[in-house]
Amino acid sequence: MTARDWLEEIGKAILLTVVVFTYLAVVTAMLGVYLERKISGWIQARLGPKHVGPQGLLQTIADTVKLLQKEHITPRQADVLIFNAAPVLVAVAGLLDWVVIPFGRLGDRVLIVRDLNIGVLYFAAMASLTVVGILAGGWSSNNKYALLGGLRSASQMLSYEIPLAMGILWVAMVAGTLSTVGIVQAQSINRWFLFQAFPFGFLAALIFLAAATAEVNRVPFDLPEAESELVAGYFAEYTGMRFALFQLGEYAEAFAMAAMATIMFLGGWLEPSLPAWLWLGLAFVAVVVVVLLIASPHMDAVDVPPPAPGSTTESVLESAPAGGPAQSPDYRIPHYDCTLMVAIARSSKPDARGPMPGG
Amino acid sequence: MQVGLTHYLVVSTLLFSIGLYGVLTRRNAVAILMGIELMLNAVNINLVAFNRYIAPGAVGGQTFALVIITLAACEAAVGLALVMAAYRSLETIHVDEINVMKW
Amino acid sequence: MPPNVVVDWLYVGVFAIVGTIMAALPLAVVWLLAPRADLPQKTLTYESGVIPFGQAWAQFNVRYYLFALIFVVFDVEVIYLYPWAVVFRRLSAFAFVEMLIFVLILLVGLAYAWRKGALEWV
Amino acid sequence: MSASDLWSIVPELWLAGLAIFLLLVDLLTARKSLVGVVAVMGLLLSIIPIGSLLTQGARTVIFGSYAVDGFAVFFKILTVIATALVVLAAIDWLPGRSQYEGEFYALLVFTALGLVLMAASTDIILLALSIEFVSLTSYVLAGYLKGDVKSNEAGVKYFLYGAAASAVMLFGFSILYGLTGSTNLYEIARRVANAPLPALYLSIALMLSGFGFKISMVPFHQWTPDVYEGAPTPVAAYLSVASKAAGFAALVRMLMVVVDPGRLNWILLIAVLSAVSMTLGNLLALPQRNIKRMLAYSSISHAGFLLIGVAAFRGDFGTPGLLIYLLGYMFTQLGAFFVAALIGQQLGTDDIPDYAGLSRRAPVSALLMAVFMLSLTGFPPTSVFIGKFYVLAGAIDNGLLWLAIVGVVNSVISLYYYAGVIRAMYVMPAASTVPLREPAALQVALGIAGLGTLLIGLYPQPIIDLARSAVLLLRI
Amino acid sequence: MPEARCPGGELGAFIILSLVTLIPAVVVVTSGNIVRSALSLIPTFLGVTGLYILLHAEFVAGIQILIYAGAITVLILFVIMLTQGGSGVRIRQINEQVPLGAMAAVWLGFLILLVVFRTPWQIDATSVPQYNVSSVGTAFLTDYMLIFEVTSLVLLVSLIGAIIIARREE
Amino acid sequence: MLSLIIFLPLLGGLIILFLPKTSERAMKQIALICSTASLVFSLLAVTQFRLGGGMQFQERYSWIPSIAVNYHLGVDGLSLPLIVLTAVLSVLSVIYSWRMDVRLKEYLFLFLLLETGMLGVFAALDFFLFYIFWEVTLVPMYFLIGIWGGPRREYAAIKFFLYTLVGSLAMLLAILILYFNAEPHTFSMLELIRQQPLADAPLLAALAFWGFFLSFAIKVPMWPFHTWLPDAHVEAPTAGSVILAGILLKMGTYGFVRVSLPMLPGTFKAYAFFIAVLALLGIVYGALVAMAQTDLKKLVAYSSVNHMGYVMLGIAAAAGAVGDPSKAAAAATALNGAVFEMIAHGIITGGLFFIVGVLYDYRAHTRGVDEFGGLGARLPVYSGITTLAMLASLGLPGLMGFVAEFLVFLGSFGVFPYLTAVAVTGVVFTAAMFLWTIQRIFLGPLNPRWATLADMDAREKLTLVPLAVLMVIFGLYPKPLLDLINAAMSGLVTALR
Repeated sequence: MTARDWLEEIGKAILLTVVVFTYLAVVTAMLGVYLERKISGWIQARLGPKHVGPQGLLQTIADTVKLLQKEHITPRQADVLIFNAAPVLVAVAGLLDWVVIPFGRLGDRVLIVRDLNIGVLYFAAMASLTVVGILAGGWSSNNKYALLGGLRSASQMLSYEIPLAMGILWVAMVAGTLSTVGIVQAQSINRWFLFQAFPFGFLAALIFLAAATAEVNRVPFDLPEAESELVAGYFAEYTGMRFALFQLGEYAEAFAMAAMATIMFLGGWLEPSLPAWLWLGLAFVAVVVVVLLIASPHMDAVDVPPPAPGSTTESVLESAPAGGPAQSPDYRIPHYDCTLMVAIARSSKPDARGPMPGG
Repeated sequence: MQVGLTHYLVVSTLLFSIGLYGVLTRRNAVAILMGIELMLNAVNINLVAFNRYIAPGAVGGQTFALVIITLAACEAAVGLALVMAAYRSLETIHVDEINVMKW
Repeated sequence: MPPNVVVDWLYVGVFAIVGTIMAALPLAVVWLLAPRADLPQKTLTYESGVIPFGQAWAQFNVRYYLFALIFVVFDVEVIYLYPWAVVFRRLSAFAFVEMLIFVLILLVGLAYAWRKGALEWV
Repeated sequence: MSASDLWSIVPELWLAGLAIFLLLVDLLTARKSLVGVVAVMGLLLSIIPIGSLLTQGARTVIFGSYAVDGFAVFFKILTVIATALVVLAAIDWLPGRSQYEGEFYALLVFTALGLVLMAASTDIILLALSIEFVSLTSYVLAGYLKGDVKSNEAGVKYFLYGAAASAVMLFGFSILYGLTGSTNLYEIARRVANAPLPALYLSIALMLSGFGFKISMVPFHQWTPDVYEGAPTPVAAYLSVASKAAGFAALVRMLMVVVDPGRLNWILLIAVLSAVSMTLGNLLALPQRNIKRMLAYSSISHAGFLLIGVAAFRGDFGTPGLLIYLLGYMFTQLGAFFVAALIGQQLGTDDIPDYAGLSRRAPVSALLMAVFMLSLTGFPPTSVFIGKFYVLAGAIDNGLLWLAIVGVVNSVISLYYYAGVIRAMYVMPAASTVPLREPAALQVALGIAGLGTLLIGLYPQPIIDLARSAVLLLRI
Repeated sequence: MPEARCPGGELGAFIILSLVTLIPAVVVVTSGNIVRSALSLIPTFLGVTGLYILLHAEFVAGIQILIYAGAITVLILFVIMLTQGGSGVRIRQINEQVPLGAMAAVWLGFLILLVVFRTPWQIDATSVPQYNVSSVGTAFLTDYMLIFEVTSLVLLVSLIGAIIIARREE
Repeated sequence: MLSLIIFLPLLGGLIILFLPKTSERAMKQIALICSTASLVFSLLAVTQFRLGGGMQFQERYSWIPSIAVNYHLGVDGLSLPLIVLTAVLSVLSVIYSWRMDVRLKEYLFLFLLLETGMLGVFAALDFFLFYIFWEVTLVPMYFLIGIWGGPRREYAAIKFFLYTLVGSLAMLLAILILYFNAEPHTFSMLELIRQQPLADAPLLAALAFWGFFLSFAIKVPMWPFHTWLPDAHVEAPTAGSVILAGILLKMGTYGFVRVSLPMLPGTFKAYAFFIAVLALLGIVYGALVAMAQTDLKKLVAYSSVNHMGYVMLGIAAAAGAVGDPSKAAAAATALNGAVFEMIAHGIITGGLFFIVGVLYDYRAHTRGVDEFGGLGARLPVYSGITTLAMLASLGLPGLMGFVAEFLVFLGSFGVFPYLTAVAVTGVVFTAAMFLWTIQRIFLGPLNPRWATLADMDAREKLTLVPLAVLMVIFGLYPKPLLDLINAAMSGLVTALR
């Protein structure tokens, strides 16, 4: 290869990065958020977003624009550098997951950024990087709830990383390779790994899914974020775009997990009866639904009217009883302001808190 | 200019020295451990580089590197447990304050 | 082994660098665009509206450490499983027995951790 | 890899199985002393497979990564005996101090396994792994008493020193690998013959930090006093004999197999380190009041003596002397530590002045302690005398007369502080005359240690034969 | 297909990765903030990963991220956060022997460098590297099987030992 | 036979160790029986000893074959008298110690262990064994001084211990040098004498010689290595002092005669004059310092330095005559004198320490020479024996000391005439010192403090009278003893000629 070829490769890589990043930002995050809200609203007999655009389709875009304008509140005594780096790290880790995921097939070519030799190992490694970002974010906020949330999230993610790896390993074992493309191709020779060596295939898939769900802090594994107790966990202090980056990373990872499940257990793009892209898409959406929505964070939500516009912090300050929360050993907030807090947490999650110019 | 074995060895040596400096000058037990991790990384660079340039036909160096990574993890687990235990009774993780017995 | 290992990873590197830039960009934009009002309350640590007390860095349960530690050990175990998973079909049943012993030994550790209650979530 | 390979490592398999079995027993039973008893019995049973190896020829097994030779067998025997004695002592010592009694014995057996592996590894990866294996269990054992700040401190310090030393050592290993492109010791030995000297020197020097740490050789000795003082007494005893012995085993194997002294003269290096260790250890031991600390410094000095055996490797005296010394020292040092454990348990103090009048309060222990102290000084007819005799003979045989003289001078210096213990026990008036309880298992361990000390001193021929056969088999 | 070679590119990548490795490493050992030190380990480890890639050791690279960046650093962060180090307060992190330590480190580094440059390394340019995950796996299951099994014992004792030491008794 | 002599005391000691603490009487009886049995057997050996038969009663068993160590015992005219002397003094010491009540069990055990060690040193013909017995004597002596000694016992004990350990380890190195230069490697003393392994290696020979010299000279003690002696003697309990002066010091001179002289004759000859000068200094210094002492025990101790000087002078003279047939007769005489002096000093000084003990331990509790006076009338038996012993010590003709000193001077005059001439003047100092002492203690007005002192009781007499009798017998008729010694010494001198 000549230097020119190298430059070409680099150019291609940059291009692909932009494409994937945009795809993640637009499709997974925005669409995901929209769908999540809409479907959980439907499940809970609510309407969900509906004002902005047709059927509220543009709600997420509006939210993004809003988030872009939001003031970045950096808490007192927070470690600014780390405070900013943490969401970036999480987002980039989510992005890097997508390097090894084959999107489908175009003629003879597999649509994939790069088919790494150690594909699934790489995938697991990237997933483990997120933990650092979460810990860093939780710590740098200089907030004990954020720190505790970070520790809890991290602990949970660590705990489920091993089962996740076990699921991956089972597949690697059956396929005899770590490459994602190789895994898909192995399924063309055999069957879907879901049905391989019944019931181990099912078992592995189940373990993988459960672990993946936990890995991205979804219900019923949302304990660490414990909105009702820990005020949204490690990103309690995050506002605006930084918050959005965390969300982006989380969604990117969640979708990557779903894609990985499809690739490993459902034969990827290799369903003979349907066009590859269609099959891949359908299977993928099915898994996404399983991961994100059936076990949606809004399952247990009580519908609380949104608070009046204005600084939530200030309004709470006024209504809070004097004195701090009692120091209970497990750092739970005493019950008296629980309802209020749930309300704040709810409202602050999609909207973030802080002044909202123009409502 | 080709990238050769010596390049890697230089980097590893520098990393090793940096780690050693950390080990020698830090007073926080965890920070000392970090220095040690840097030193171990330097060793691993050495091993992998030697494997690549001296004995590319086998995987001895890589295997050694994997074992060292394993050992580093075990060391971290055990060592940090000891640090935590010491912290519980002495309320410090600074080695110059962990001196009930005279040094 | 394909010759393009480096090229493969070049993509990963570019992804990391460009991704970082793209992720950091909005932060910079926001820093330029977003309103700033220095209200002292705003930079106050957010504790459900209650005025923060004490230091944030209170020490938490050592149980977290136990989780992390068990994780590390088993994570290391997993790295030995990856190469095994790839080659075990090509090797004889002996490889399987070897891995069985390997895993069984670690299961003893797991049993131990479980008996000592190190696996219980708070 | 064949079935006979598997037979050759039956002792190791047995130890591994025993340790795991102990863990399981511990999980199932509430009577923790039972675990200890099982451990002792299992260790003693392991002598059978180890003994069966004695008759076999020297060879390497499992793709050349593991040696089965007299040298390895010798250290297997030593390790197993030391471990059994320490477990026996701990049965009486540990209860009430830690909640994790059963695990203690299991960890000791694991350590024994690591030591055995260390002495027999012929692959630098396996060597590094087993050294680290031993280190990890030792760190844990040193910091075992969680409520005790001294033990905490011992654990942390041991860990930090140990981890740093092993990192440096591993760097040395990596250079060795780079020079030869192999991890097998014999392969390395073949290829290192025309390796450039400076790199070889560097590699050896860096590796010495790891081995030096294990054998507490100056200048890698700083951890010794604190760890010995802080660690649970049986653990300190164990570290001072078994860990040291395995360190020497690895050092000797590495130096003798890999580096031809004709090409790289490490003899002088080792000799100088030996002299410095002896002298410094002794001088620092002089002002000590705490018995464990004193024994720690004295163990540094003994490391120096043992190094004479490494430096004087030519002829029939140096290396066998090292082995004999190690075995004799094992009994004596273990005995001394056991007495310290007993007194520490009964009186709650490790200070030598508090030993006053011990000859009246615990006559048997005091007598044995006196024997141990005299043995450590090198008085005949005790085990350490035979060892010292041998290494000094080796030094003279190798033309290292100056080193022998340094050794002799240090022996005299050491008498001063060893006699201090005897003086306290026999000469100083007792603060109280209440007889001390001398618990059974500890007494048995103590008795065996005393018996070993004297028997080796009086009739060393079997040990000498064993050591000689061990050395003859070393170079395949 | 011949190996991809672009000396300039490789050198550039090497330099970048070296800097990514070494500069944060300096931060690790000098920062007054212990958490920053710990987080600076991440780029160092990633840089080392990059070097492994340049050396064609993909599997080791993956493990490097998984274990060093994903596990060991997390463990270190946990401990820092669970102990006083988490306070982020800038307290003196260095002891009195900075000049001594610097001298020792520089001296040893210089010595090693000297040796590195003086030694005619026996470079084997003929063999083509053939390692990937499966060669490592095969090595572990055959030549290095004893090491493989001992590793599991090492992991076991670390697990048990660390639990014993870290566990808080009720 | 020899093993029996050596190990009977140890056997008794071990039995005592396992007796209950309360049965003190039984312990004493066992100690007495064992040491007496040892004495009886040694006398039996004397009766069976054939003059001129070389090494006799040899026992030789393989012990550590891989380094050619044997359990090898044997006696000749040099060691046999010393063994008998050891046995005699030990029995007497046990008798003397009958009243001991402090930590009796340990005392008797250590005492008997000490006896075994000393007997072993004199009987061992294998260097390894020799070294072990040599070291074994150190430990009990340390304890005897350290536990039952005087006020500064700890200091004295550790000083003794350290000094002698330096010596013995130096000896160990010297032994090893000899061992490695012998072909085949051997520890057998007889074999080494026969081989003369270092005859062609002067440097190594010198090293070995000085190693042995350091060891023996400290033990003797020669000036300037004597400083441990006064402390040890003064602080040791009476029986300890007796054994120390009577026998332990002889181990040093025995070593010179048994080891240095036959094994390294050339080297010894080269340094003989120097050593003779040291011996001379010891003679003069010992006498002068003794004169200045007011402490009776110290006085006797320094007189030992003086007397051992005579012994060393004799040995050095013999060494100086090596290789010179014309001086062989003188050498033999000197050696005979030296060995005879060893025996004589053992009996006389042993007796003197008992004498001091009798006064100090059970009566006056002070040793200040000036505090006494006029005791002669008050304690007639005591005074008589004391005077006899002191006269013997200063070399009054007709008593044992005279024979010894005379032979030494006679022999060494033939080799080092000038030195000997000076040494003879030392006798004058010695005489002056003892006479003055006798005068101060027994003559003059009686100090009223001592008006109630009782004379010696039966047990004390039993201790001292045999010694007094021996002094006289061998003073008047030294021939049997001299023949015994001469048989060995002339053989030695012949070999060295």
